[in-house]
Amino acid sequence: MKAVWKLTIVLGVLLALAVLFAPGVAADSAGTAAAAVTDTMNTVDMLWVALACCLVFIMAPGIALFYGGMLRKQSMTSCIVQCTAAMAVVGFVWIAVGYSLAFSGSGLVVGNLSALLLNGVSADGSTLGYTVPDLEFMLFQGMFALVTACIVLGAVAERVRFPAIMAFLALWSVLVYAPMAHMVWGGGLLSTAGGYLTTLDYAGGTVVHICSGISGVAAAVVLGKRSANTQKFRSHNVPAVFLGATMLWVGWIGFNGGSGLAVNGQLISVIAVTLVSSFVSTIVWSLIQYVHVGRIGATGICAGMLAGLVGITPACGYVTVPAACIIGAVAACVCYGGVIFMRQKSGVDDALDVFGIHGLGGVWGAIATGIFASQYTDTGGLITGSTALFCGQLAAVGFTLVYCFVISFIIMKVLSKVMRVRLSPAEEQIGADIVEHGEPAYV
Amino acid sequence: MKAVWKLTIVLGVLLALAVLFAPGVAADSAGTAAAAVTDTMNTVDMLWVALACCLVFIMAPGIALFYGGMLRKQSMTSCIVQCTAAMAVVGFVWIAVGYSLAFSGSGLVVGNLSALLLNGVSADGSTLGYTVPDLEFMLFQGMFALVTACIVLGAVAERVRFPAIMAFLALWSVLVYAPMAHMVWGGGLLSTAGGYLTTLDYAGGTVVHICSGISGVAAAVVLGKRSANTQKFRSHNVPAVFLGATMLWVGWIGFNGGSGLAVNGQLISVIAVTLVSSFVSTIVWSLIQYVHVGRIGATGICAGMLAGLVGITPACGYVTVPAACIIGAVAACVCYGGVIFMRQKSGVDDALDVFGIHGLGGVWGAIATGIFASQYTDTGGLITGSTALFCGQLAAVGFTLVYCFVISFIIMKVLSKVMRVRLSPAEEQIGADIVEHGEPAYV
Amino acid sequence: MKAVWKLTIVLGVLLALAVLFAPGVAADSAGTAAAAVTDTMNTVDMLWVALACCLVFIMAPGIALFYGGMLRKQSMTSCIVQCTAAMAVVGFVWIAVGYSLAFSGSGLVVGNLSALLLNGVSADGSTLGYTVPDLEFMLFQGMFALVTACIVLGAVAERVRFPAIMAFLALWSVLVYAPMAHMVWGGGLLSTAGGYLTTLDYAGGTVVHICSGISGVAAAVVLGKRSANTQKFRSHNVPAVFLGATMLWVGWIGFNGGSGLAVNGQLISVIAVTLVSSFVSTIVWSLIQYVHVGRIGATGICAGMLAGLVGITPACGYVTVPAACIIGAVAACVCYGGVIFMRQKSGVDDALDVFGIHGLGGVWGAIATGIFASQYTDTGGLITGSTALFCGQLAAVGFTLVYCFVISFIIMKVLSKVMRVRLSPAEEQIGADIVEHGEPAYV
Amino acid sequence: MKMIVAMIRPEKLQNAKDALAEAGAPALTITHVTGRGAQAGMRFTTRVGEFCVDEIEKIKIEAVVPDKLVEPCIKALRAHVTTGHIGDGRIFVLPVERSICIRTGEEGNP
Amino acid sequence: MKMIVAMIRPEKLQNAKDALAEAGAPALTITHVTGRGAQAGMRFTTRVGEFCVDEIEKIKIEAVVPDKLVEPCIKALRAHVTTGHIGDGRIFVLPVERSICIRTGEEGNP
Amino acid sequence: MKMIVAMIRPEKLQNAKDALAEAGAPALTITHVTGRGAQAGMRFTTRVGEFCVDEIEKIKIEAVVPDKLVEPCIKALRAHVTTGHIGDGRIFVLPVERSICIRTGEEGNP
Ligand SMILES: Nc1ncnc2c1ncn2[C@@H]1O[C@H](COP(=O)(O)OP(=O)(O)O)[C@@H](O)[C@H]1O
Ligand SMILES: Nc1ncnc2c1ncn2[C@@H]1O[C@H](COP(=O)(O)OP(=O)(O)O)[C@@H](O)[C@H]1O
Ligand SMILES: Nc1ncnc2c1ncn2[C@@H]1O[C@H](COP(=O)(O)OP(=O)(O)O)[C@@H](O)[C@H]1O
Repeated sequence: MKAVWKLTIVLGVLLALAVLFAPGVAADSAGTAAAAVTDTMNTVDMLWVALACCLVFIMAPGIALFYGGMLRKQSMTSCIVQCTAAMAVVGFVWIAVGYSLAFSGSGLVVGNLSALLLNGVSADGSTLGYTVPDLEFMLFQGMFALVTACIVLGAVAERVRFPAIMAFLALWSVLVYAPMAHMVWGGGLLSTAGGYLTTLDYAGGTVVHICSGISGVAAAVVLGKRSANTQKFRSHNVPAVFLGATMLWVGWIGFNGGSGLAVNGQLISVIAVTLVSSFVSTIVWSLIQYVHVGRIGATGICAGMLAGLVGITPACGYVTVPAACIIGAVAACVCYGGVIFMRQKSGVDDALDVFGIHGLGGVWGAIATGIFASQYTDTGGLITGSTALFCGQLAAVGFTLVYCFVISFIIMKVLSKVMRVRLSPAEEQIGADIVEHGEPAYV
Repeated sequence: MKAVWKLTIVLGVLLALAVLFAPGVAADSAGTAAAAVTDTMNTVDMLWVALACCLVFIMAPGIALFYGGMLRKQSMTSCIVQCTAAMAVVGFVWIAVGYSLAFSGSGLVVGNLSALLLNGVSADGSTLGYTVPDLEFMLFQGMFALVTACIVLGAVAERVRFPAIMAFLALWSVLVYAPMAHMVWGGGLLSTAGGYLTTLDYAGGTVVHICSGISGVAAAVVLGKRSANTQKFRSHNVPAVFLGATMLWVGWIGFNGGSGLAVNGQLISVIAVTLVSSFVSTIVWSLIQYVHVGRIGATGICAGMLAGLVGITPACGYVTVPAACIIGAVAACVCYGGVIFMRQKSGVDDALDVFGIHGLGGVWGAIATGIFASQYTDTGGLITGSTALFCGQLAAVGFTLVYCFVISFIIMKVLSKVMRVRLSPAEEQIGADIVEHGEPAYV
Repeated sequence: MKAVWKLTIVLGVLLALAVLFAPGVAADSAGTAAAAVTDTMNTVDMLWVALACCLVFIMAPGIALFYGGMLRKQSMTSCIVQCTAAMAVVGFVWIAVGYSLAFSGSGLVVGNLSALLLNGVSADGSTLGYTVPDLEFMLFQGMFALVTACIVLGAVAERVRFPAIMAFLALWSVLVYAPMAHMVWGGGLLSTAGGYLTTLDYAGGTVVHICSGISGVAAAVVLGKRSANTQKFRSHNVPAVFLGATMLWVGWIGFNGGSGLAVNGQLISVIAVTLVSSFVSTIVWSLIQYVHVGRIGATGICAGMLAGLVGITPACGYVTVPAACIIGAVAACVCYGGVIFMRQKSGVDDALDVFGIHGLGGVWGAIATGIFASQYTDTGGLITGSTALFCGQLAAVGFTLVYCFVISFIIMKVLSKVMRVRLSPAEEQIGADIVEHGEPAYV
Repeated sequence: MKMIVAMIRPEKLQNAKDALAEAGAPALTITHVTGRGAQAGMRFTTRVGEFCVDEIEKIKIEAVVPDKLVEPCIKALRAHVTTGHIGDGRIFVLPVERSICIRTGEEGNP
Repeated sequence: MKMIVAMIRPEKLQNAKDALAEAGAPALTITHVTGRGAQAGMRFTTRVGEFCVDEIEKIKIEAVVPDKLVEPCIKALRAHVTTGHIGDGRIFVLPVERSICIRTGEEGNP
Repeated sequence: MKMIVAMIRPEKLQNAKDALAEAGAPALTITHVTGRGAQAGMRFTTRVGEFCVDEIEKIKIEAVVPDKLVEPCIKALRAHVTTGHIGDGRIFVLPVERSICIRTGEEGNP
C-alpha cells in the first residue's frame, strides 16, 4: 500500500510538471500532416548524422563496459549504473538547458537561454547554416555531451558516491561542458569564428578529451585516493574491457566522421586517418610495452588503440594519412608515458587513466593539429609554414586545462560541503555494487 | 558411419525440396545484368531502411543477453538458443508465409497468400506506394516479427521446453503476429485505412509491445509457474543485462526511426522524442526506485530506460519533445507499478516482466498517442481537441489484448495436449542449459 | 628512469620516421578549404560504403569474442590480443602495401607498388570507375583483409606464439591475401575481367572464406596439434560466443551488402538472400544436430547460422530467395559434416573449425554460385543452362585451395626455422593468457 | 572445536545463514561447489537415450564451532534447509585442533 | 569415516569421478581451486627475465567415505588421474567424526 | 601432519603466499570464498534504513604441513596478512592422517 501511495505522489508531481509543459506540448507544428524539409536540407547528410548519433551513442555503454571491466568485480554494477544514469541525466540536462547555452546566441563563454527545452529548435530546417536540421545537430552534439560525461566517471571510480557524481555531472554539464562547446564550436572565445584565436578542433580534442581528462582529475583530487588495497586489483573482466574498447573504436568513426555533418570526400579522409592513427598507435604502444615490461596485455593494447583515436580527434579533418601515422605513433608514446606518470608520480588516483589517455592524448592532438593541419582548411599548421594556428592551439589547450580544472574543482568542493561525496573505507572495501546499488554484478 | 547416413538422408530431403523450389529459383529477373530501381524509389530512404533493419536486427540478440543475464546462470544457454532459433524460425516463417498474410490483399484480419515465399515481392519497386522496394519493406517488417517473438520468450523463460516454444512461436507468428501486423499496418481492422477505427501506431505499440506482452502472459498461464526456488534467484550477469539493454536502446532508434521508411524532418523528430522519453523515464524510474527501496540497481535502471522506449513507440512520430517528457515519465510510473503488481499480485509467473514492461508500457503508449498526437498527422489526440483518435486507440488496445491473449492461449493449450510443453521440477532445478542443450554457459 | 630512456629512444626513432614521411605529410591537397567531390561520386553510395565499413569492422572483434568464448578461459586474453593486434598490423600493412598490390596495376597475380602508403589514393574521385572514391574503396577492402586475418587465428588458437602469428599474418597479408584480392577483384587471374576464367565472387567466397580456411589449416599443420588435454575443454563463455556470432551476423549485412558499393535493388536482394540463407541453415543445422546428438547447443546453432552466411557470400549478389534457401540448407549439411570430418578424421587440429566452416562453406558457396547465379549478372549458373561459370568456379576454387595452402605453409615453415612458433606443452597447459600476455581474462 | 561442513541447495543459503546465526554460530565460510550424492546423479532422457547429470550446483558451508554448539547447529540447519526431496545435502563434522584470530592472535575461541 | 581430499588436474575430473564411482564411493563434492605444489610454481622466461606462475588451476575433490573404502579410493584415483608429469596433484585423508543426511537425519553412513 | 586453513583478505593473497613459502611450506591450495565473522557482517545505512552485508569475499588457503611447521606458518601468516582492522580473518588447524603424492604414490611427506 505504501508503495502505491508513493507512486501516486510521484505521479502527481509529474502531472503538475505536465501542466507546466503544456503550452509547448502541441506547439511545434501541430496539424502538419506531411514532413517537408526545407530546400537547404540534404537528406544524405541528415541520414549520416542520424547514424553518427547511433555510433556515438554506443560509445557511452562502451565506456561502461571498458571501465567496469578494469575495476574490481565489486564495482561493475556501480560503473554500469553510473554510466546509464549519466546518460539519462546529462542527456536530459543537455536537452533542457545545455544545448541552448552552447549553441544559441553569441556570448564569449556561453550563449543564452532562448532554446530552453528545445524551444524553437526545428526538425525541418537549420538556423546555423548546416545541411541538417537544428534538432539533429542538437542530438549529435548531445551525444558528445553524454560521452564526455561518461569518460569523467573513470577518474573517480570505486570511491565516489552515486548521488554525488550525478549531482556533479548535472552541474558540470551546464558549467563546464556547455561553455566549452560554446567556446569552441558555438562561436565563442576559443573559436576562429569568435575572432580571438585561430584554432581548429574537428571532433572535440579540447571539448571532449582535454575537458573530460582534466575535469576527472579535479574531481579525483577533491575526493582523494582509493585505499591502497582497492588500487591493487587487476581487471576483473577482460572480455568486457575489450568489448567496450571496440564499441569505442567503431563509435569513433561516427564521432570523428559525423563532426563534418556531411557526406563528402573529407568524411572519407576522416575515417581513413582515424583508423590509420589507431592502427599505428596500437602497434607503437605494443612495442613500447613489450620493450618496457616484456609482454603485451589486453588492457594495454586497448589503451594503445584509444590513444591513437584520442590523438587524431581534433586533427582528423585536416591531416593526411602519413601525418596520421605520426600523430598516432606519438600519441602512443605520450599516453604510455602519461599513464605511468599519473600512476607513479602524480599523487592523484586517476583510477582508470582518464587524464593519462584522454587528457594528455587530447593535448597532443591539439598540438598536432597545430603542426600537421594541411587540407580541407584555410589555416594550415606549422608544416604549411604558418604559426598562427599552432599558437592558437597552445592557447586553447592552456585555457581549457585551467578553465575545466578550476570549475570542476569548485563544483566537487562545494558538493563535498553539502553532501557526503565519497564512500567510507568500509564501504569501499565491500564495493559500491552492494553498498550503493544492492546488486552484485555476478552470482 | 551412422551420422554419415543420417546426413545423406537429410541431404536427400533437401534436394527433394530443392526440386520443389526449382521453378522460382531462377525466375525473378534472370539475366538482368544491371540493377535499375524504378523512378519512385529513393536511394536515401532505401539506405536508411536497410540500416534500420540492421539496428532492429541487433535488438533480437540484445534481448537474449538482456533476458539471459537476468536469469539463473543455468538458463543462459537456453535463453541464447531460444532467441537464435526463434530468429531463424520466425524469420523463415515470415518470409515463407507471414509477410504474405500481413501485407498482401485487404482482408479484415489477414491478407492472402499471393506472396508466399516472397513470390512477386520485388527488390526494385514498390506496390505499396513507398519509396523503398517491397522486398526491403518485407525485411524491415520481418525484423519486427523477430523482435516481437524474442520478447515473448521472456515470459516463459526457465520452464518451457525448447521444442514447445519453437512450435508455439512458429504458429504464433502466423496466427497472432501476422494478423496483428495486417490489422494495424496492412489496412485491416485496426487501421485508419481500414475505415473502422481512427488509430495511430507509429512503430508498433500494439503490434509489438502489447501483443508480445499479452501473448507471453497467455503462454505463461498455460505453463504455470516456475518453482519457488528458481524464482528466488537474482540476475546472474549484470554486464550481459546492460549490454543487451543498450543493444535495445540503440536498436530502438532504427525501430522507431525506420518505421517512417523515409529520411525527413519527422525522422529527426522521432529520434529526438525517442531518446528524450527514455532519458526521462530512466530518471523517473530511478527516483521511484530510490524512494521505494532506497537504492537504484542496474536491472532497475535498465528497465526504466526500456519503459520509456516502449511508452514512446506508438506515439513517436506524432508528438513534441515536451509531450515525450510526459510520456516517458508516466511510462516509468506505469511500468514500475506494473512490474510490482505482476510479481506480487497477479499470480502469473511472468518471469522477466514482459507484461509489466511491454504490455502495460504499450497500453500507456497507445493511450498517450491518443492524448498527445499533434504533429505529422491529420488526426490529433485529445490535446488538439479531438476525441476520435483517443477512442480509437482505446478500442485498438482492448481488441489487441483480447485477440492476442485468446489465440496465444489456445495455441499453447493445444500444444500442451500434443507434446510435453514444460520442464519437470527436476529438470528445472538442473536448468535447461544442461537438460535441453547439453551446454552450460560458463565453465 | 630506464623506462623513460627507452621511451625517448622510441620517440626518436619515430621522429626520424616522421622526417621520412614528411614529403607526403602535407602533399595531398594542401590548402583546399572546401571538400568537393567529383561529379561521378554518389554521396548515397559513399555513405553506404562508409557504414558497411563500420559493419565489417565490428566483425573482427566479433571473431575475437566468438573464438575466445569457445576456448579454455586461459586463452581468452590471448585471443583478444591476437585479434586486436592482427587488426592493427594487417590494417597497417594493407594501407602501406597491400592495397597497392591488390588494386594498382594489372598483373596476373599481383598489381604494382604505385599506391604505397596510399600515395595518390584520392578521397574525392575514383580511378576504378566506382561511384565511391578510391580511398573509401581502399577502406572497405581493408576491412575484408582484417576480418580474413582474424578468421585464420581460429585454426591455430591456444598454441601459436604471439610474435609468430603476428609475423605470419603480416607476411600472409602481403603474400596470400593481397594476391588473392588482386586475382579475384583486381582484374587478375581468377576474374572474368582477367579474361582467363568466367567466375563470380560477390563478397569473397574465395578471397575471404576459402583463403582463410585453408591458410589456417596450413598453419595448423606446421604447428601441430594442441595437447589432448587442451583439446578436451568445452566453450568457457557461451554468451561471448553468442555475442561474437551476432556481431558477425549483423556485420555480414555490410560485408555482403557493401560489396556492391552501391545502394540499389541488388543491395536489397543481397540483404534478403543473406538473411534467408542464414535462417535456413540455422534451422537445418539444428535439425541435423538434433537427429545426430539429440540436442541443440548454443555453439552449434551459432555455427549453423555462420555456415549459411559463409555459403551465400559469393552468390549473394546473383541468386533468388528460393535459391538462397537451398544454398543455406546445403551449407549447413556440408559444414556439419566438414566439422565432424576435420575433428575426427583429418588429423589436423583446426582448433575452432575454421576449415570446416569457412573453408568448406566457401567451397560450397563458390560451387553454388556456379549453379544458381541467375540475376544481376550476364553469366548465369547451371540453372540458366550455361556451364562456363560452373567450370570457372571449380577452377577458381581449386586454384585458391592450392595457392593459399602452399604459400601459407611455406610462410609458417620458414618462420618456424627462424623463431619459436609454438608454445611448449607446459606453457600451453598454463595458457597463453598468463604466459604470453601476463593478464588472465577473469579474476 | 569442530568444523561443520554442510553441502546444501544454493537456494537455501539464506535460510542456513539465519539458522546458524540463531543457533549462536554466525561465523562461517561459503564456497560454490558442485557435487553428486549417493545416487550418483540425476537421470534424464533425450531423443538419443538416457543421460546422467552428475554435477549439481551446491553451496558448501564451513563453520567452526565449539563442541557444545555442534548439535544445535546441526539441528538448526536441518530444520531450515530440508525440502524433503533428494538433493538436500549432507553435513559432516570434522575435528579442529586450533583456531586463531589473525588480527589479535587470540586462540581457542572459534 | 574419512574425508578424501584430492587436488587433481581439471582435465582429469571425469576420470576421477568414474574411478571413485567404481570404487564404490560415488558421492563427492567438487571445487574449482588454484594451487601450487612443492616446486613452488612453474618458471617461464620472457624478454625481460624469468617469471614464475605460482597459481595453477586445479580441481579439488572431497569425498567422505567409510574407513574401509579409503585405500580402494586412493588406488582408483591414482590409477586414473596420473599423467606422470609434475602437477598431477596430491591426496589428503582427514578424519571425519560424523556424517548426517540432511533430508532424513540419518547418521553414520557417509 | 596438519592442514592449515586460513581465511584472509583477497588483497593479501600474495603476501600470504610469500609468507608461507618463506616459512618452508610453499605448497598450498587457494579457493575464492565468501564469509562472515563473529560480528555477523557489516552494517550500512541507506535511505530506507540499515542493512547488513553478511557475505564478504575472502580467500581460503589450505596448506598441509608437517607438525613442526604449523607454528612457523601461523606466525608467518599473521605477520604478513594483518591489517589490524576487523575482517582480517582466522586460521584453523585440522588434523590430516595421510598425504599421498598422486604421481609417485609416495606417502607421508605433505
Ligand atoms: N560422501 C560425500 N562426500 C562428499 N560430498 C558429499 C557426499 N555426499 C554428499 N555430498 C555432497 O552433498 C550434495 C548433496 O548430496 P545428496 O543430498 O546426497 O545428493 P543426492 O540427492 O544427489 O544424492 C552432493 O551434491 C555433494 O556435493
Ligand atoms: N601441501 C599441500 N597443501 C595443500 N595443497 C597442496 C599441497 N601440495 C599440493 N597441493 C595442491 O595440489 C596441487 C598439485 O600439487 P603438485 O602435483 O605437487 O604440484 P606441482 O607439480 O606443481 O608440485 C597444487 O596445485 C595444490 O593445489
Ligand atoms: N568460525 C568460523 N568458521 C568458518 N569460517 C570463519 C569462522 N570465523 C571466521 N571465518 C571466516 O573468516 C573470515 C573473516 O573472519 P573475521 O576476521 O572474524 O571477520 P569479521 O571481521 O567480519 O568478523 C570470514 O569472512 C569467514 O569466511
